[in-house]
Amino acid sequence: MAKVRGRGIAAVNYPTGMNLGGDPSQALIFCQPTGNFSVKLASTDLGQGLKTAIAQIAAETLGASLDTIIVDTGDTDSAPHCMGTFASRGTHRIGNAVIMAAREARQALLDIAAEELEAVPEDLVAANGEIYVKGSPHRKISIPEVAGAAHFKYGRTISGRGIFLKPLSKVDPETGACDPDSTEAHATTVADVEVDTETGEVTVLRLASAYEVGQQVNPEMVNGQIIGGAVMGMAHALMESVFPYYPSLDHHPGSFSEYLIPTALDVPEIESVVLEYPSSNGPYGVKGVGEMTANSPIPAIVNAIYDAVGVWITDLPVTPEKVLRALEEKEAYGSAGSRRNQ
Amino acid sequence: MTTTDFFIPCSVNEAVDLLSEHGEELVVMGGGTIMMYLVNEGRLFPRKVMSLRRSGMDEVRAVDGHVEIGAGVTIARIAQLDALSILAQAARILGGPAVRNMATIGGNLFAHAPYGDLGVPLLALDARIELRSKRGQRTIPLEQFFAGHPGGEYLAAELVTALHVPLPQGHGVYLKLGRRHANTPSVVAVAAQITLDDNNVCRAARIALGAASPRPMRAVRAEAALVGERLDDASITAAAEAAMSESDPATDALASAWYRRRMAGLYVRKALEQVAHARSGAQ
Amino acid sequence: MNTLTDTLTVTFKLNSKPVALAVPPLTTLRSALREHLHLHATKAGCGQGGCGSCTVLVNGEPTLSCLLPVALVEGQEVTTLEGISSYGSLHPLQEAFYEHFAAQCGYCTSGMILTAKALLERNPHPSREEIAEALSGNMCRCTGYLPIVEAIEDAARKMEEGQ
Amino acid sequence: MKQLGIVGQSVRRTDGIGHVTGTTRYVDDVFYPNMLWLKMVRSPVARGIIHSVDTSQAEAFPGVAAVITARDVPNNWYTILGLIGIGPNDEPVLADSEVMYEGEPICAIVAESEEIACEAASLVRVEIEEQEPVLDLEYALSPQAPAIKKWGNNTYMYDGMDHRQVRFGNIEAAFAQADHIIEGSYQMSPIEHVPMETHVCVVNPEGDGRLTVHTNTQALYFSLDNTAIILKMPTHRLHFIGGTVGGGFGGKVDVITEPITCIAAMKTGRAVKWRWTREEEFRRSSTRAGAKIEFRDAVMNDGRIIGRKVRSLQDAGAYHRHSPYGLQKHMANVAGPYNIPNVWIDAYCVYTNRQPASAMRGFGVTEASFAVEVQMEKIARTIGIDSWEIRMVNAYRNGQMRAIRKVVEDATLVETIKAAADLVGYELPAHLRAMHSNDYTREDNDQSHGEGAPRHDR
Repeated sequence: MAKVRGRGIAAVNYPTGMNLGGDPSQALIFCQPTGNFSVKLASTDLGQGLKTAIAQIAAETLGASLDTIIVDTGDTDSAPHCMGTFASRGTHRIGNAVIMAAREARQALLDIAAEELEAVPEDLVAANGEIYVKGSPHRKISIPEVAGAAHFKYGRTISGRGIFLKPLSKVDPETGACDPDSTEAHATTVADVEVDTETGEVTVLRLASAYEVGQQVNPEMVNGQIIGGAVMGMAHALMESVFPYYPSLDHHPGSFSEYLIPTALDVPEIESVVLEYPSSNGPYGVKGVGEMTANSPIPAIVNAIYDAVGVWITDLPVTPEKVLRALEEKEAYGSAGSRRNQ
Repeated sequence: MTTTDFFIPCSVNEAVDLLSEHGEELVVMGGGTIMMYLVNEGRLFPRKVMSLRRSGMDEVRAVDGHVEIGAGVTIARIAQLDALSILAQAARILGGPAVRNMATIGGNLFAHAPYGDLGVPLLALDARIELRSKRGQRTIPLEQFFAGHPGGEYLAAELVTALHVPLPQGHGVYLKLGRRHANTPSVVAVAAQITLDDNNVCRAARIALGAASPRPMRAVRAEAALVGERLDDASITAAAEAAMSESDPATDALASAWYRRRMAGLYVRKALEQVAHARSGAQ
Repeated sequence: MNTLTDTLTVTFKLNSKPVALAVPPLTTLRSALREHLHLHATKAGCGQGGCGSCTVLVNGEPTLSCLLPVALVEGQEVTTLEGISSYGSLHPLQEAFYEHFAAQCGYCTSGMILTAKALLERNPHPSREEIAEALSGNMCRCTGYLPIVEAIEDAARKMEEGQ
Repeated sequence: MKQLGIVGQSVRRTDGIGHVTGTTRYVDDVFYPNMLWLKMVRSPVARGIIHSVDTSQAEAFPGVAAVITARDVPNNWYTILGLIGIGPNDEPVLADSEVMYEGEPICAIVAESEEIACEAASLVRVEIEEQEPVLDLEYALSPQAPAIKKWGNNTYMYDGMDHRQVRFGNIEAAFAQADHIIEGSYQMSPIEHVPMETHVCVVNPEGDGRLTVHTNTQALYFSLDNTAIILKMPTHRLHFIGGTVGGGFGGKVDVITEPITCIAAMKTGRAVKWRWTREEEFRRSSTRAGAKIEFRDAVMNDGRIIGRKVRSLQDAGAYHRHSPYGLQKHMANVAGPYNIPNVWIDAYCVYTNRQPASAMRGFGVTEASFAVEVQMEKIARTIGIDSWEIRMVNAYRNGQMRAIRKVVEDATLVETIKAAADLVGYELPAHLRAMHSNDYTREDNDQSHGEGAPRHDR
């Protein structure tokens, strides 16, 4: 009986935004008479928390308090175009569109506030639902007061339109030259595994990762992507296949007991650190994080298996059977490579 | 609606009458975890269904030297039967908690590999299965039930009503290999019930394998390799090799036949080493 | 004995209130809740008993409502997520799931919370291992489970302090 | 930079209370009175010619409201990527003459309940002459394989070429100069997204002639536009509602439920719901592509990779879906986040007779990162250099030119490597610790080009 431990690392990049561009998203913002802002989008929240992130970006740009931001999304009759939620583009593209719309709305807000405060708009600051004169914070007016005045005294709108588009580019068919991203996020994962040399089972003990994702909008939601992605990556590495005997179609799984994903008991120790190097073109320096987190654990685990038992399993998923066969082959024919017992 | 009749008999007699009246048209469900899946996926369209949930087969009784378990007893309750430790162990790691609350021991005997784990410890415990029909009641060894189903010994007009499990002698071990840490079908499951004399010689051995053939099976050649021998490395190796050679597993989405056969041998070895270890610890 | 043809009537206690409904014979508890009673917290994730999204409590025990014909809950007590708190308030488990970002897409959440509720009633101080074991029939593809396990730990602590 | 307020704060999710109380409304929670249910009849074989589809028994089954076949689809093509210039159309909405994968939709049953729809679907008789499926990627590329695509081969055609390519520097010169040539081959089988919520679509025909379409698509307007093309319907008649999805992971961008559900609603004049079963989700919905990726690397004794040649095959399955797009993203990333002066990549989008692949979290890059990073480790182990060092020596730096001719801007790979080493308590040697992503000077890079390599204008 032998359980052998090993460590592997992997360092990856991930592009933000739809490959080659050409993927616009729009946002409309209007202020209600009571000072709430309705953010109109046709975007989709898949569970990653887009609605929350967008509300934060809108509140930040408008200087409004978060609870006055109403993100109304998901209806083509009431909101302008959004290309969709994929390609780590949501927060980047929609966030940029929202900033543009929110700036326009904020300008309208400041223009009216300036008249009410008898100041010039350039001297005003909007923060936490209030507008005040730079240097004299006592000269202030609340956003609901400005909104009321805009509607009932001046007859003016407080609204904004925003769009973000990275123009469509082409691939040069001869050289492959292309512009395939808006920015790049990065990650390095260290995987510690234990390999049972009798059964070929691989247990992931720990996934420790460093991510660089630009400015985080909501660190807990980033963390949610990190943990969820780590577990999905581990499952890709060790468990999952639509065709277990690929390329054969045989034994095509159709249920949760044939196609296994991890249960709560299969989750390893997960640790992470997040670095923030704001991107030049993301909203407040954002980069996309959702997709990348599932990627680095996969090669890190495969490399850790090599570190443990000296076999390369280069055909995913790494089933116990593949490990056992590789170990037997190594035993029979010998093979180069280090082996570390712990 | 495609299902016209849903019978919920309140006694075994009623259930037996319904079965005899409607014959093969009647789909019988225990906990429903096998049948309702097929209905929901649009693969089974039963006209007539009978649930045994209220038919009173949910008692566990100790009767001179053995335990009688109603076919409708849930897996969750089986998990608490400390007197039948290998059966309880198998129940504790079968499916997830909600499945264990619903699925019954009787229904589990109809689940094919890589499911149907309870048959494995039941075979090792030499359980008998109680069958009822209009013609009366009889019990047959569980092995015979597995060998004969469908048709053969087990008749369509018969209802599985209970399991009769002798109180175990000697050392029992249940081990299961899956593809994840919980809620997993079996790559292979092994149950062993071994009686050793004072000289560490094996006086009786019952070894059963799960997912090593379409239905739970006894590893009779592995048993034969042990009985009359001292439980040592040589006899354990012989038993493990015998188990490998007599198993006839299938390839499925979780594991290949090659791997299952290898693991059947390894897990028989592990089980017997545990017996040897427990024995040396006890001495 | 009940012989039921075409539609059957079933009465049971749902979230502490008696309810009666007439449904086609093999209607599952899940369909009864979602399509007939329009309680939508209980989700249809697989219909196979594999994902746990449809978990409800029957007499306090986690049960897969997709596999249970509603006729079989006659006279029993069914609890859904709608039944564990009143409008405007949160059960400590709901509070903890909210605080710990334990719901991402939210589709598994109802089953997770009800499974956890049954666990804490049986075992008010579960270890992380025991929590994870209790959740082993409830699949989640978004969170990686750790926020859920942490939320349940936290709720257990708070429920004890509240007592 | 300006101090941020609410951005950067871990505020609670705005949809959190809805999720924990079960009041968040998903598409499956939409019910209309008198709503019908849809069930799809699918191909039992992976490849074959359809001789006949007999729906008479299903139509006669009590409770069936409509049966929909290819004849009912106004423009019977999935046009998904037609909108961004990817063509020609290759996938019918409902198969009428041939089937290309097991589970391909053939006809839809619309009935009073899900149960009735399921049973009626089982009564449809489809006569198919089975053909040998093409499954293996290398076989699909070989001259022996039957061409399963109308244009005569089994790959997507890019600008008249059967692959996408990168040509950067002089790869042969790099191999000539290399101290080591290290090869590796990596394979990944298809993977399912497994969101807890399966595909669901509910369509209600409104009195004004419009259709209200509730869908868990990841892209509402994209789905609307494609549905209009398939229905040959002016876009103003479609009203798409969604935005709240029970997990996507890229699996819900295929416009695979909306057109048929719309047709069912128009044909019956009633609301229709189509909810995929879990088995359909596993066996019929699109997957992450299978892949085979081969590397041949020119490596120097000090660990510098001076040349990388890649041959990559992506298994698109039976139809385009989003694969031809994803392959380009793959091509752009498959050399890895490393500064390699001579790169040669041939990447093929290959068709086989399995359920179509499409987008999934990490589209085109997950398999690239896997292959690249195992190959990096293999290089380190082969030439006897430290695993951290091999990556840090080669990691791309800001200002360098990537093989796809884009200057690196936001590189932080070196920083994440250093942070990961800190996290696990691994002490990097001083020369590695001193590295950072802005330590590149132009001269360094020029020297690393292979002999005879063309200089790139930066």
